[in-house]
Order: sequence, then C-alpha cells, then structure tokens
Amino acid sequence: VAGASVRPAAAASGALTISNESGSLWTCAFNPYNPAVTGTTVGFMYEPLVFVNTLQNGKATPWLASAYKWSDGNKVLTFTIRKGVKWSDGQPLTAADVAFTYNLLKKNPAMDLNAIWSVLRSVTQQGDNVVLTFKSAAVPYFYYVADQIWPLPEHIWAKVKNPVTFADSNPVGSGPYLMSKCTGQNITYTANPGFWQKGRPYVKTVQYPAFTSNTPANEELATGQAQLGAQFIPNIKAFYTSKSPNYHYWFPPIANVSMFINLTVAPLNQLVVRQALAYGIDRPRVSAIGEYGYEPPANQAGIVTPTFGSWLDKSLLSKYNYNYNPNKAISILEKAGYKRGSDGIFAKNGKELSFSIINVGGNSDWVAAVQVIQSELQQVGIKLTPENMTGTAFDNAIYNGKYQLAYNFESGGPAPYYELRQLLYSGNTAPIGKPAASNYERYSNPATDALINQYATTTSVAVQHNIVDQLQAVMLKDVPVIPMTEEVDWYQYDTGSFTGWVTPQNPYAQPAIYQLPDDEQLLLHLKPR
Amino acid sequence: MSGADGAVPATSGPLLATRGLTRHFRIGGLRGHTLHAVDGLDLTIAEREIVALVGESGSGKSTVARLLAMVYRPTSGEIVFRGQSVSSFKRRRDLLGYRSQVPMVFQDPFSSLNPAHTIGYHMERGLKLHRPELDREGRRSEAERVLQLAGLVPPSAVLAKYPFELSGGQRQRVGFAQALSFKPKLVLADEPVSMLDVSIRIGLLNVMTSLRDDQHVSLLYITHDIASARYVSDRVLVMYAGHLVEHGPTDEVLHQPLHPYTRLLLSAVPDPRAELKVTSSDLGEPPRVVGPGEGCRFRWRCPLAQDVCGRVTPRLQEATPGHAAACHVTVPGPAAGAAPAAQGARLPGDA
Amino acid sequence: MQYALRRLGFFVATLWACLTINFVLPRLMPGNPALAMMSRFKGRLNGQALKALEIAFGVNNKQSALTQYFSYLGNTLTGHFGTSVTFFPDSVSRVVFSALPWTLGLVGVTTVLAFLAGTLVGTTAAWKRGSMLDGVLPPLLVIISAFPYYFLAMLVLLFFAVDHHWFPQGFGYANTDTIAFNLHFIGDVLSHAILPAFVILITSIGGWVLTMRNNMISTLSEDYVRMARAKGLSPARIMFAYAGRNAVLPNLTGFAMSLGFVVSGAILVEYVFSYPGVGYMLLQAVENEDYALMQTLFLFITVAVLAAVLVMDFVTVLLDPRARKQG
Amino acid sequence: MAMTTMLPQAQGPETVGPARAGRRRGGTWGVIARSLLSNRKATAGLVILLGFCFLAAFPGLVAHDNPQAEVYLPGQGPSGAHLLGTTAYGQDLFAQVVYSTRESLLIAVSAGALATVLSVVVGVTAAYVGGLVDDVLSLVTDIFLVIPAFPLIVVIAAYSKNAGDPVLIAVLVVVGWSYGARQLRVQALSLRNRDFLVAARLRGERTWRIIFSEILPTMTSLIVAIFLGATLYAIVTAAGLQFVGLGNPETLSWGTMLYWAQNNEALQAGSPLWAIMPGLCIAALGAGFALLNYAFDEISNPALRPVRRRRKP
Amino acid sequence: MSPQAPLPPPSAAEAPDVAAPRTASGPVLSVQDLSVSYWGGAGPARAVDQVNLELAPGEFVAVVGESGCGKSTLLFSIAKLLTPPAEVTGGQVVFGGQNMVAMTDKQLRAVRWRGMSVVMQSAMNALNPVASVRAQFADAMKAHGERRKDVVLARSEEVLRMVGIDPVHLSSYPHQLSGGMRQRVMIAMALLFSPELILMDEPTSALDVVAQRSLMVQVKQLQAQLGFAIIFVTHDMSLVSHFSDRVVVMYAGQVVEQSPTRPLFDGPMHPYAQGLLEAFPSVYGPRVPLLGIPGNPPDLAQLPQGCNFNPRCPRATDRCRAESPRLVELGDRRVRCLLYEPGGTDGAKP
Ligand SMILES: Nc1ncnc2c1ncn2[C@@H]1O[C@H](COP(=O)(O)OP(=O)(O)OP(=O)(O)O)[C@@H](O)[C@H]1O
Ligand SMILES: Nc1ncnc2c1ncn2[C@@H]1O[C@H](COP(=O)(O)OP(=O)(O)OP(=O)(O)O)[C@@H](O)[C@H]1O
Ligand SMILES: [Mg+2]
Ligand SMILES: [Mg+2]
Repeated sequence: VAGASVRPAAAASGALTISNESGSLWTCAFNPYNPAVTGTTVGFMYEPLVFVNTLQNGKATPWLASAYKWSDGNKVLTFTIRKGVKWSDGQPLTAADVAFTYNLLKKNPAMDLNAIWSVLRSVTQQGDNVVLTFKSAAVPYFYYVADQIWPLPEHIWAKVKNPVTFADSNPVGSGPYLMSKCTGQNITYTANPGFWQKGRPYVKTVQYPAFTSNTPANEELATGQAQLGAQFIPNIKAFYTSKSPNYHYWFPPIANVSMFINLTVAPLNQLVVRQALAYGIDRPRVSAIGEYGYEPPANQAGIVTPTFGSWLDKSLLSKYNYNYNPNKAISILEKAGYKRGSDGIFAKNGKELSFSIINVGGNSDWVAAVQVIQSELQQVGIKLTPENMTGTAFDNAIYNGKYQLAYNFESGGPAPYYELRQLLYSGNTAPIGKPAASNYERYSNPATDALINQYATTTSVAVQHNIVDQLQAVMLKDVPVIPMTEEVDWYQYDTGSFTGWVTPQNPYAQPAIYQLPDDEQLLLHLKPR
Repeated sequence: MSGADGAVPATSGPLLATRGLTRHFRIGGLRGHTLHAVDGLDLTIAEREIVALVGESGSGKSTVARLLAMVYRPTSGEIVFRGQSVSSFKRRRDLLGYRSQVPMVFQDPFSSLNPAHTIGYHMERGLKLHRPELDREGRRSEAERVLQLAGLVPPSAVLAKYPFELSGGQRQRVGFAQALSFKPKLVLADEPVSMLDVSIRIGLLNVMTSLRDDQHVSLLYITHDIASARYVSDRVLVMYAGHLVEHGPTDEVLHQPLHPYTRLLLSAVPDPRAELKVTSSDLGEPPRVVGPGEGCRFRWRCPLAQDVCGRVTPRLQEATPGHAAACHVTVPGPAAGAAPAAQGARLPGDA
Repeated sequence: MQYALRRLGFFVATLWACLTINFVLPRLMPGNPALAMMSRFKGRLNGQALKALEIAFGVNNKQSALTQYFSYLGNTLTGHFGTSVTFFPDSVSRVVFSALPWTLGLVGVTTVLAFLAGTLVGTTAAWKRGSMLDGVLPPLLVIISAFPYYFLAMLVLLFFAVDHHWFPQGFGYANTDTIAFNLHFIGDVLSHAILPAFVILITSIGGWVLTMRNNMISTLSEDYVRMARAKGLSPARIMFAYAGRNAVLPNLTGFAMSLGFVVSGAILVEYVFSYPGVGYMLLQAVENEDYALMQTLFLFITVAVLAAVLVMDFVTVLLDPRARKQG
Repeated sequence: MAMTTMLPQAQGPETVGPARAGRRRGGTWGVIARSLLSNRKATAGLVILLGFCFLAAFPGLVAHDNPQAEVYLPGQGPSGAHLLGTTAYGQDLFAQVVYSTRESLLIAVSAGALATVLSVVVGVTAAYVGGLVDDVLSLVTDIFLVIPAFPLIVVIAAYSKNAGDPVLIAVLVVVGWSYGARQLRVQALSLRNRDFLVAARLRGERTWRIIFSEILPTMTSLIVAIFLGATLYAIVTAAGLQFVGLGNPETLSWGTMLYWAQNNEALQAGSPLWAIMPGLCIAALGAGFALLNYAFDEISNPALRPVRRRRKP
Repeated sequence: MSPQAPLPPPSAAEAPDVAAPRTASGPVLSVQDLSVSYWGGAGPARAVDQVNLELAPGEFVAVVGESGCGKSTLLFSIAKLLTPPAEVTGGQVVFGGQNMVAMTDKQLRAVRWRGMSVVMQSAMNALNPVASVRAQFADAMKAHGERRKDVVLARSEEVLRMVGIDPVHLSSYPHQLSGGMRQRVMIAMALLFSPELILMDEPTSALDVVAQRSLMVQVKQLQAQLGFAIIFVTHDMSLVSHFSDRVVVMYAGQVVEQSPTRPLFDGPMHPYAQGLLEAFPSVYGPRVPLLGIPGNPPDLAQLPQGCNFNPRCPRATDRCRAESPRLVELGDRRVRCLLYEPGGTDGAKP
C-alpha cells in the first residue's frame, strides 16, 4: 500500500490521521445502518441527501439531492436527485436508489434508526424525483429524512438477503473516500477518484486507528501523530495546546446535560422541590470543576448557547432567574412548610428531602459534577446520594423510569426544538416500567404537546420561534428537568499540516468526527499545507 | 476360629480379637500389583496381657497395629473390642472412647510429631481429649508425670521443646508418654523402644509391666528385640510375610519354637556376652508379599519345605494348648493330611 | 485408570455447571444488548433507535429462557457461537479467533516467562535465605506486583513510547503493516509486544517468587535435603530435584491455572496499549451485554482453566506419589 | 485472618510451667512478636503497616484538610499549604491520600483475609478429607475459579444499587478465593499421609481441628504467601474495577484516586503526583506485607527461629 | 590444621564394587577436641563436648550411649551436616588428611558419599518422598560421575539385594516401605560406592534380628573386602559386641570410655558403661527384673557440677561432685572417671 505510516511524517505525505477513542477495535463492517459502524462509514463512503448544519441554525445545503420542496400542507416532500453522481463501482446514482433505500428501511425496521417510518406514509420515485408522503405535517422530520439518510446502491443491496446483518465489507458508496484497507486496529481510506465534486477531496489518504482508551489517543494527538482529535482531554492547555502553536481546539455546545427528575416520585412531583433544586446548584461551578469549563453552564430555558443563542428568550430567562441562589432555595422550601432536621436536611411530614441520583460511573466528569451538586445541595438542606452504574444499567433505569434523579443528556438537533421535543413531548414517554424513547422524566402536558405538534406544521421561522419561546416558558415554569451544562462537540485540530478546519469563525459543520454526516464536510474542506 | 480362641482364658472374653483381618495395598503404576501386607490374621489380646508381636521386617506388624488403631480400614475381616465390632463405632463418642482406650505408639518418631508444635501442645491435646476430668493444672502435672515416667527430664523443659530439638530416642519416649497419658486399656506400641539405650529401655519395659500389673493395661508390643519381648510379654505372636505363623505363651514359643521361621529367628538372636556364632548368612529370599498366591510364604527359605507347602497355605494348628503354629511339616493339620490338629506334634528342633 | 475416569466425570460436571453460570450470569445483568448499544453511542443515536436495535438484536423475541438455554448448550457443543453485538454483524467465532492469537502470544509467553523466572528467583532466594539476593529481589518484585498494572502500563507507555520513542505507542503491529508471515511483520509484532509484555511480566513475577520462596524454605529444613547434601549432590541438584521439586507443587498448580487464564488476557494492559486481544474484548462484551461474545469468551476461559486444572490434577499425582490414593 | 485460628489458644503460657514461660515468653503471640522484631525486614514491614493502620484510624490527626472539599486552586504543585499539591478539582491531594488509607486497607485486608480463610477451609478440607468431599469441593472450587468477575460485579452492583465496599469485598472474595484453595489443596495432599496427622486423628481430634491446628501451622508460609497474593489481588483488582468505573468512585480510596487521576490524565496534564501517590501507596502497602512475610519463615518453621546467643552463666 | 592435600579424585573408572587397595597409612578420620552446641533460649546445650576419636582404615567403631547424649550430633558434625542452631564451637575433623571444618562446599561435595557416606537415623524423612528409590540411588551415582544407566541399575539392584530387599522396590516410594525396609534402603544407598568411611546412625533399629544379623555380616564382609571404616551408633549391645572393633561410650556429650570391644564387655571401667552392660535382659536365662541405671539423663543445658554422671553414679564421691574428670589413658583404653585418675577417690579399681 502506498500508505503513509502513522508516525509524524504522515502529515507531510498528505495523509490525515484521526485520533478518536472508539472504545473498541474496528469491526471492518461498513453497513451505514448498523449503528456500531456508522462512524467509519457515513461521510466517508455514504452521504446524505441534504446537509443540515446545526451550528448555523440548521442551514441546509443540497447534497445528493440537488433540490427539495415541501408541499401539501408540509405533508409531502419532494427531493430532486442530483445528476452525474456515480457509485464507486461506476454505476450512476439514481432516484430509484434513493427510493429503494427508504423502502428498505420500511421493510427492515431494525435499520430505521430514527423511526422515520413512524411518520412516513410512502416513498415513491418519480423520474429524477423521490416523493415522500407523510402521515401529517412533518417539517422537523426533514432533518431525519434528508440529513440522516444515506442512499444505498440498489443494484447491490437488492441482492442482500438480510440487510440488517449484512456486513458490507466492500462498501460501494458515493462519498469522497474509498475504504482501502481495514484491520481491527486501523482503517485506511483513500480518495474516491470518481467523486462527484471534481478535485475533491484534497486529502488523499485518511488513517483512522481504533483507540480503546483515551490516553493513547490523546498522546497520539499531543505528539502530532494525529492531526484531528475528537475527545475529552483534561487540562487541555497543559496536555495539548501548549505543545505547539498549531494546536487548537473548539468545543461547540450542541445539547444540554441535565439533571432528570422523575416526576412520578413524591416529593419530586412538587414544583417547589424542583425549584429549590434549580436554585441550589451553582452551574458555573459544576461546569468549572466537573468539566474544566469545556462544557459551559446551561440555562433553565433549555436553549443551548451560543449555538442557538438567537432562540433564547433572554427576558423570560432573567424573569425567572434560576441563577445560583441558595437562600432562595431555602426560603422556598421553608415557605412550603419544610423544616430542617438536626442533620440540616429539610423534611416535611417526616419525609426528608433525600434523593438518590443515578449516574454512569465511567463518565468521570459527570461523577465529579454530581459530587459538586451533592455538596451544594447539602448546604440548602437537600441530600443527594449518588449511585454510579454501568452505562447499560443506567440506561435501563432511566428508560424504565426506575430512578429518582439522573444525570444525563439527550441528543439534540439542528434547532432547539429537537431537544425540547425529546424532553417534553408526552408521546415520547412511557409508563414506569416501560422503556421511554426520551422524556425520561415522564412529563406530560396537553398544552405543551399541542405546541410541539404545531411546530411540525410550519416552515415559518417566526412561528417556530414563537413556539420555542413558549416551550422555554414551560421549562422555566414547570422545571421538569434542570439543565446543568452543555454537551459539546470534542474537536482538536492541528493547523500545522492541514488548513480548512472548522473554526468558531467558520462553523461550516459540526467538527467532531463522530458527527454524521458533518464529518464529510470537514474532510472535504481540509487541504494539506 | 481354631487355635486363637483357645489361647484365651475361658474366664473372660478377650479384650480385643480379630477375625480374618486382611489388608492389601495396591502398588506400582498403571499395571498395579496387590501387596498382601496382612492376610487372614486371627489374634486375641486378653485383658492385663502383654502380647509381643515379632517377625520379619516388612511382615506386616505395623500394618496390624495400624489396622487395630483404625488408621487403615481392613480389606476384609473384623476387629472386636470388648465384644463389639469396631466397625460399629460410628459416633464420635464411641470412636473417641475406643481411641482413648486403645492408643498407638508410632514406629517412626521422626514423622509422628507435628514439627510445628511443642511437645507441650501434643501432650495437652491428648489430655484434653481423653482426660476431660482434668483441669488445666491437672493436665500439666499429668503431662509432667508421664514424661517423667518415660524418662524425659526435666519434664517442664521438655514440654517447651519442639520435636526437632529432641533426639530420636527422646521423641520415641514422647510418643509413649502420650499413649500413657490417655489411661489406656490397650496400648498398641510399634517398636516403642527401638531407639533407646538399654538402661532407659529397661526402665520403659518396667513401666509396661507395672502398668499391666497395677493398672491392668494390656499391650501389643511390636518389637525386634526378642529379649525384651521375653522380658515383658506373656504371649508372643510371630508374623511372616503377612501371616501369623506362630503364637503361644512366651517361654513356650521361645523355648519350643514350632515354625521354622520362629526357629530361624531365635537362632539369630544374639547374645552380647557370647561370641557370634557364624551361621550361614541367611538373607534368603525376601518375603514375597506382592501377589503371593497359595502356599506357605516361608517355603523358599524353609529347610523343611515340601511339595504341599507350595500348594496349600498352612493354617494355624494348636500343638499344645495355647501354642499354635502354621506349618505343614512341624504341625501337620487337617489341611495337609488327615492328622488331627495339635496331636503328637513332633518338634524337629527338640530332638 | 479409575481415578482418571472419575476426574473426567467431575470435569464434565464442572464444565456443565460453569456453562450454566455463563448463561445465567449475563442475563442477570440489567438491560439488554440494545440498551447497551444505546448507551455506547449516547448522544449520537436518537432515542427512537432503541426499537430498531431491539429488533436487530432480537431482544424481544419471545423465547422462553429454557429454550434459549438448551439452544445455547446445543450451539456451544456444535461450535455455533452466534453473532456479536459489539462487532455487529460479525460472527463471534470470527471476532474471537482473530483476537485470540494476539492474546495467546502476548499473555501466554509472558505467563510462562513470569512463572519460570519467579519460581527460579523464589528457589534461589530461599536457598540463600538471608542473603542480599533474598533480601532485595523478592520484596522488590512483590512491591512491583503491588502496583496496579494499568498504572504501571501507563507509566511505561509514557516513558518508553511517548517521551523517548524507543517503542511504539501501543497496538499489536504498525497500522501500515499487512498481516503476513514474514520477518518484517514478525519483527514489528515483537517490537509492539515488548512493552505490554514487560509490564505483565514484572507485575506477575512477584506472586510466583513469594509462594516458591516460602514453600522452599519449609522444604529446605527437611531431613531429605540434609541427606541430599550428605550424598554430595551439587547444590543445583539439591535445590531443584530435592527441595524444589517438593516445594513447587502449589506453584505448578497456580501455573496451570494461570495458563488457563491466559485465554482471558490481560484486560487492562490490552486496554491501555490498544492491543488487539481478547482481554479488552471481554470487558467490552460485558459492557455491551454482548451475550454471545461473553458466553463464548467465558466458554474458552472455562474450558482452558478446567482443562489446565485437570491436567494439573494428573500431574500432581504423577509428581507426588503421596497424593495418590491408597488401597 | 487465618493466623489466629491456626495457632491454638488452648496452649497458653501457663499450661507448661515456669520453665516454658522462661524460654518462650508469651506463647503464640510471643513467637509472632519475636519473629517480627528479630528480623529487620519484618520489622520494617510491621512499621509500614502500623503506619498505614494509624493513618486509617486517625486520618484527621495527619491531614487537616477535608479531602473531598473542592475549595482550592485546582492543579497546584506541592507547596507548604498543600504538601502534595491539589487535584484538578481543587482538593488537597495529601488529605486525599491520607483519608484514602482507611478504605484501601479495609478492602485489601478484609478481602484478602476472607478469601484466604475460604481457600484454607475449602482447599485443606478437600485434600485432607478426600473422597467424595474432595471431589465436590474441587468442583465448587473450579466453578468459582472461572466465575467471571466483571459481569458478576455488574450484576451484584445492579441488584445492590451501588457497588460500595461490602459489594466490592464480596466480589473480590468470591472470585479470589478459589485460586489459593487449589494451591493449598495440592500442598495439603502431600501432607495427608504424614504420620503426625494420623497421630492426631488417632488422638481423636476432630477433622476441623486437624485441619486448623495440625495442618495449617505446617503450611503457614504458603498460607501467608497466599494471603499476600489475595491481598495484592484485592488491592489491584479493586483499583482496576474502580478504574474502569465499576466501583464506586464516590468513595475515597487509592483505587478511586487512580480512577480520577487517570480520567483527568493527571500524569500528562500537569499533576503527576495525583496518579503517582496512590500508586505508590498501594505499592507501599504491598511492600509492607511483603516484608512482613519474612517473619513468617520463622513463625511457620520453629527450626528456623533465631536464638539470642547468651553465654552460659 | 593439616595442610590441605587434595583428596585423590574418585576415578570414574573405578567400579564401585571393586575393592580398592587402601594404603593403611594414618587414620581415615581424626576428630580432635570437637565440641558442638545447640543454641537454645536457655543458653547453649553442649551436645558434643571435646570429643577425640581416631579411626584407622577398615575399623569398625561402635558408639553407644544414653538416648539424647549427642551421638547423632557427633555424626552430623563429622559429616559437616549440622544446621543451625547447632554450631561447632571448637575442634576439628580431619578426614583423609583434610580438615573438614575448613573445607569449601565444592571440596566437601567431592568427598561426600564417595569418601564418606551417612545413614541417618530418621530413615523415613531422609528419603525424598516424591522420588522413587531408583531415582534416589541414581542421583547419588550420577552426582559422582556414574552416568551409564545400566551400570546404575545393576549397582542399585545389587546393593538392594545385599541388604535383603527385593529389587522390585526400586520403583517404590518411601511411604510404601516398612520402617525396616527404609532403613535398609538407606544402608544400601550408603553402599553404592565403597567409601572410606560410613557413618551409621542406628541403622538397624527397625530390623528383625535375622535381617539385622545377615545385614551386619554382609557389611562386615564388604568391609573386609573394601576396607572402609565404620562409625556405628546403636543401642544394641549384641551388635556392638559381635561386630565392632572398638567401642566409644558417650554420656552427656562426652566420651566416657573408649576401648577395644572385647575388653569392654569383659570389664567395663566407667560406672556408666558398667550399668549399661547390666541392663539388658536375656533370652534364655531366668527372667529377672532389671533396674537399669537409676536416675535420669541430665539436661545438656544444665549439666551438674563436676562429673556429668555423678548424680546417678553409685560410686560418686564429693570429689566427683566438684571436679570434672579428664579422659585418662590406660593402655589401649581410655576412661573419663576420677576413679582412674591418679589420686582417684578411694583407689579401688573395679
Ligand atoms: N501405605 C502403603 N502402601 C503400600 N505398601 C505398604 C504401605 N504400608 C506398608 N506397605 C507394605 O506392607 C508391607 C508390610 O509393612 P509393615 O510396615 O506393616 O511392616 P512391618 O512388619 O512393620 O515392618 P518393619 O519391622 O520393617 O517396620 C511391606 O511390604 C510394605 O512395603
Ligand atoms: N536442634 C536442636 N536444638 C536444641 N537441642 C537439640 C537439637 N537437636 C538435638 N538437640 C539436643 O541435643 C542432644 C543430643 O541429640 P542427639 O540427637 O545427638 O542425641 P542421640 O545421642 O543421637 O540420641 P538418640 O539415641 O536418642 O538418637 C539431645 O539432648 C537433644 O535434645
Ligand atoms: Mg513396622
Ligand atoms: Mg540419634
């Protein structure tokens, strides 16, 4: 192989090495609908129809679809498929392929990771167009059906007996790269000469080693053997940026890390208690100690800033003013009839404000954050007992509602609506003991539901903002969850060997390599120096 | 069975008796041979009796003692103690009772003391188990008493010693003292004095006789020292290659030995005061106890061997009351010819 | 002969019991593979994906536990290990067999080396009880073995690979290599194995040293050792054939067991060095509730350990006539 | 731990009279004390362990800071105020190290001791009693030998809600005893036919008594080695479990300190002492035990005990 | 100290069963003022106290004495096999012209077994429990240069037969042998080569008289053929009387009498020796109660003032309680008793 080695010399030869703790060895399967391997597949070999950029308020860039159009009261979406795009085996990419892909997901719900067929009625090919008919107005679903769908070549996948377990070890895609070699330790990608954007990608070889743990991955970055990183690096100044002026990082926030409250558990179902919790926590301190300040403190409105700053209703936020205020927390509780016991913990009717908070033991930053929260709440007379578990046990508990408090986050989307819907939509929840897809706190309010449903029917930005403002009010009034810090994209880059990086000034895509299909945008922008 | 029972005074049952006691060992690797360590042994020990067990080295004496002490389980046969089969002793109390009445002194004093414990520990444990009536103080004085009896002085110093600090003979006496401390009925003593010098040996032998006379203790005294056997024992049993070949009152056996092996044995007994009679150095064939088959096991070395000796295993036959031997030639029994048992036995040695 | 049959019988019984535990234990863990996948890709997967994953991994197919159990036993016997969830959709056999040689090579060799070196040091230290050697080496090695070995691995990695580029920074071989049986590749594999091997080696010698030394000291005061001296045997002969051979039995048993455990690899070392073995895979299987992978790895471990123990039982009987049953 | 049972209490110094008392003062404990003090290495080990015990018992006397309080400037180097500097969370590192002693010592010693006791009981009983008992106990041992630790702790932690110390200790014992049991069984097998055991049986000793007072003392050194092994295993495994997040990182122990240090890349990110100190402490604890081991040569083997040379009066 | 003349290396060609003519020049062994103490809590116990002993080639010396008087210790110190807490506190052992006490390990190894072999008292423990008899024999032979398998086997079988053990037992393990058999195996092992000196510590205590006697006859024959010297510790006076050339009587670590055998039996001089000879019962004579020697052996760590034997001696005087006797030479006999010292107690000779 004309492959470069992973030594620092690699950069000179124009190869990019990615350092990202994958947690396991590579499987060498490339089925883009297999969630275990999408990270090494999508964006390299498979592409979306439209690229939606979260960091630019959901700005849509036509990609494999050259155009799209909503019609019929936002119930029908028509994609016009780009001409001249070829699969890497030389066959043209057609609307038939795209329609086939949608219908493949319908036939195999195991591949329908975003449950698009829960809102889709049918998908048909009409010439160069693919027409998606929804059961009802589904504007926000655009993100899932346009950005989170990767068309497959029908001539190959139609022959596959079980596409769910199909390994796709010789992936045929339309993307900028070809998978040229895969071992458990490393995947080598080489540029796809037939890529539909002539001259791209500029980086001809990409090495993607599998790191099972953080330290070597970090080391690889710090020593310049990798030029693109996507992980948490403690004390990044000492560890990374101080090593070279070319080393930079940017951690753009994209979602909230929140304290989830099981609203079915007394006395957490009482607003005062939730408010006291919200007042009693010093979020900047949680951010500073738990997260090295990488993850900025969140606000109770649930709007991630600065990413979605334009959506935030600042006046509303300051009206409720959930900034750290221990005295207020105490006075609220006292007003509600809680009395402090000899141990300093508030109690009413003999029931102490003492809660367990579940957490994932492997996420040391969260564990640290919860320790901060614990000591702060102790001062306002609320006792927290952290229970750390494995990720799976944690999810099991939170999905099924078997917890009191939990430290967790949910995926966001290209607008605040996506996360707020996850948090507040009662259709997403489930009774205790049944797994809920989101809305783990079991929040249910018909008015809120109506707002959320209304959002789906409109493409008007103004209306959308109005709805989100009202959803913020719900967050502030009801305090169903308490956002703590903001989940960020982990992203380190070395300007010494490549240019064209995502920067705060030019946020053309989410920069973390595991963000799909944003990774393709990044790879296409990079140029060897 | 025949002879053995007759040897016991009719007035009381024997203290201990065995019937057909047999013990085989499997030796060797995969092919495996059976070693007949003890075969069909009938013996009795009366109350207040010292029985000496003599015989060739490797003839199974220690095995007998171990069988009687219930170290080994017999391959077949039965041991009866005071009218009860010992195999019926299942409960701990019964077993403990038997063990305290019938203690054993081991042949090898070097391996029978736990190297990690002091002599005091050994004594203390025995007393604790078998003399529950004693308190701490009583146990100590009893331990000192028996050690003193065994000639280990000063007993308090000996108690504090570890086995490795004692000489062979000293360890041997510790073993004997332990057995005495139980207040036994029957001591199974496997060569208890072999490593003692004559003067201490005499002391111990005197202890044995006085135990018998004063406390009615019986003793199975396994030894190679014929003279000491004679000095203390009432009866002698002679073993050869797993078989009991002769038994009878001590003086009778020593003075009128019936079995050719007994004669050989006695002829070899040295008298330190006399010159060595240089007889032919008779090492003979070592006894064949590995898959021995039928026949007298002494026949290869026997000057009197006949055809029948190779075919039929001789049984013990009484020659005179209480004195029996297993030999086709000197005590022909019903097995060999039709001659009635123990009648008119000629004693070739007597001529 | 009878002894062998009897032991074999118990071997089978033990194996069955272990297989059953290996079946039950993973299923007692909270959650299921789909959930595990969800938490693995937290934030990258929409909550809706859970349903898709449950279908993909067959979480909700309503098979009774008993049916599952019997098909598991059957599949185990016939070598059908199923599909891994962690490495979905790879078959477990492929995953395991591609990783196992790395572990066997790395951990196997180091285990043997550690045992040999440790036993040797222990023997010598006991022989020279009270000497400098005895005073320094065993405590030193034990102290080193008291270091958590991922910690040591980290230090070693930092010093030898990161600060001074003397050795590669982990992995089983250079990423640019093709797996082949040639000198270049073998050399590369060796250079990658040195650091992890070194760490395993120095952290595991201590245990062997200690057992061997302590046992040997008890043995050395036995009469037969004195006798061996009287016979004028060379010190080496006394040390090894007389004292050593009597003292080594517990260590040998330990060795057999460790050989069995080679299959389970050195989890954290592999983790730190991103070594492509089964040790870290095992941890992942557990974390991902990958029943099939877990069961298969445990099966391998179980069989290897039990077989080693069984062999050791026979060897003990061979080496120590006193352990043989009498009568 | 096993030692206390092994050396019989019944035989106090009073039992054997004045001569004995004069010779070996203090009986069993005297022997242990003398062995510990007569050997410089063992004494050093004892001092280390006692030091740790002291820290475990009275951490507050040594460290004056609250170990958990995140109140200082994070990531400071050693200084007068903070002997070892501070963690990335602004905790006083010295206080953390000191306060962690209790938990680490507790886990190590209790898991090590319990596992050893279990190995001794099972291993030696199997070997000594033999027959079916041996077969069954060996079977059980083998099963535990291969019980996988990780899933077990996940399961137990899930059912007990929190992988706290008792759970951790229980898991360490469950997965840690069988190894030693196997080794002890082999060793005991070679003792089984020794005459002194036969003698003890004939004396009428109960089986458990033979196992504990007759066999064990002769195997003390192996048992000590196994105890050391089990303890080290407990320390290292506990730290390992905590390291991968399966323990309870809330608690203060050297293992959890390593977890925190590791997760904050302390070695590389400017506070190396955070990682090195707990590692060193674990090793020092191991060293203490290892050095203590030298005393057991003499405790287990009376023939090796040194005697003070006193000239004849 | 004698000059360290190297021992002629045992030649491998010399078949062990072939008699090597020995030059009868000087003693094989000369023990000079040897003292050994055991260091115990109560101070040193003198188990061997200034023992002097010379052994001519081919001589058979019996050592008798009370149990615990230091016989085994003496043998061990001659063979340089003592382990702590025993310590040689004085004197030297000259074997084959070399001082054993000063020899290096390597020199010692060459001397051992080919030059001097040992039969230990603890026969069971002295055999390696995990090695078959065959292996242990082969070991000894290999250590001294004999590597031919057939030779080793033949010789092993030969020595076993010599001591009356079926060669089947070559493949037996020690625990499968009876007490007497183990002892004979040990003796056989000592006979593998034809050393110049064999130290035997109660080698026949577990043997029946037949085996004992034939064994001794064998040994004597071999001795006559090969000319090795023997130090023989025993309690069996008849063996002493029938087989030994010279007797050493020990009491409490000291040699109390040393004499050619016959004269000793005819007229023991030391009161202890006298007591010993009166203490054994007879097989044929009348059964008379015997008393042995009254009193108990002394504690070696706390010896009485004066003569060690004085508390038990029927003829002890005040002087005996005050003064330690020297070993007096009387012709070819030596005795340690004030009775025989010039100006003895009452001048009465036995
Ligand atoms: N555990 C055993 N395994 C195999 N064979 C044994 C065992 N114990 C004894 N034997 C054999 O049984 C026979 C009788 O042995 P035993 O110890 O009873 O003899 P003994 O009469 O006491 O001899 P000695 O006088 O020499 O002590 C011997 O041939 C011996 O080899
Ligand atoms: N390791 C030791 N420590 C202390 N004293 C010891 C030690 N070994 C032996 N002794 C003492 O030394 C004295 C001499 O022992 P030795 O074994 O030489 O006696 P022995 O003459 O061979 O006796 P026996 O005929 O009983 O074998 C004995 O009193 C014994 O108690
Ligand atoms: Mg015997
Ligand atoms: Mg002796």
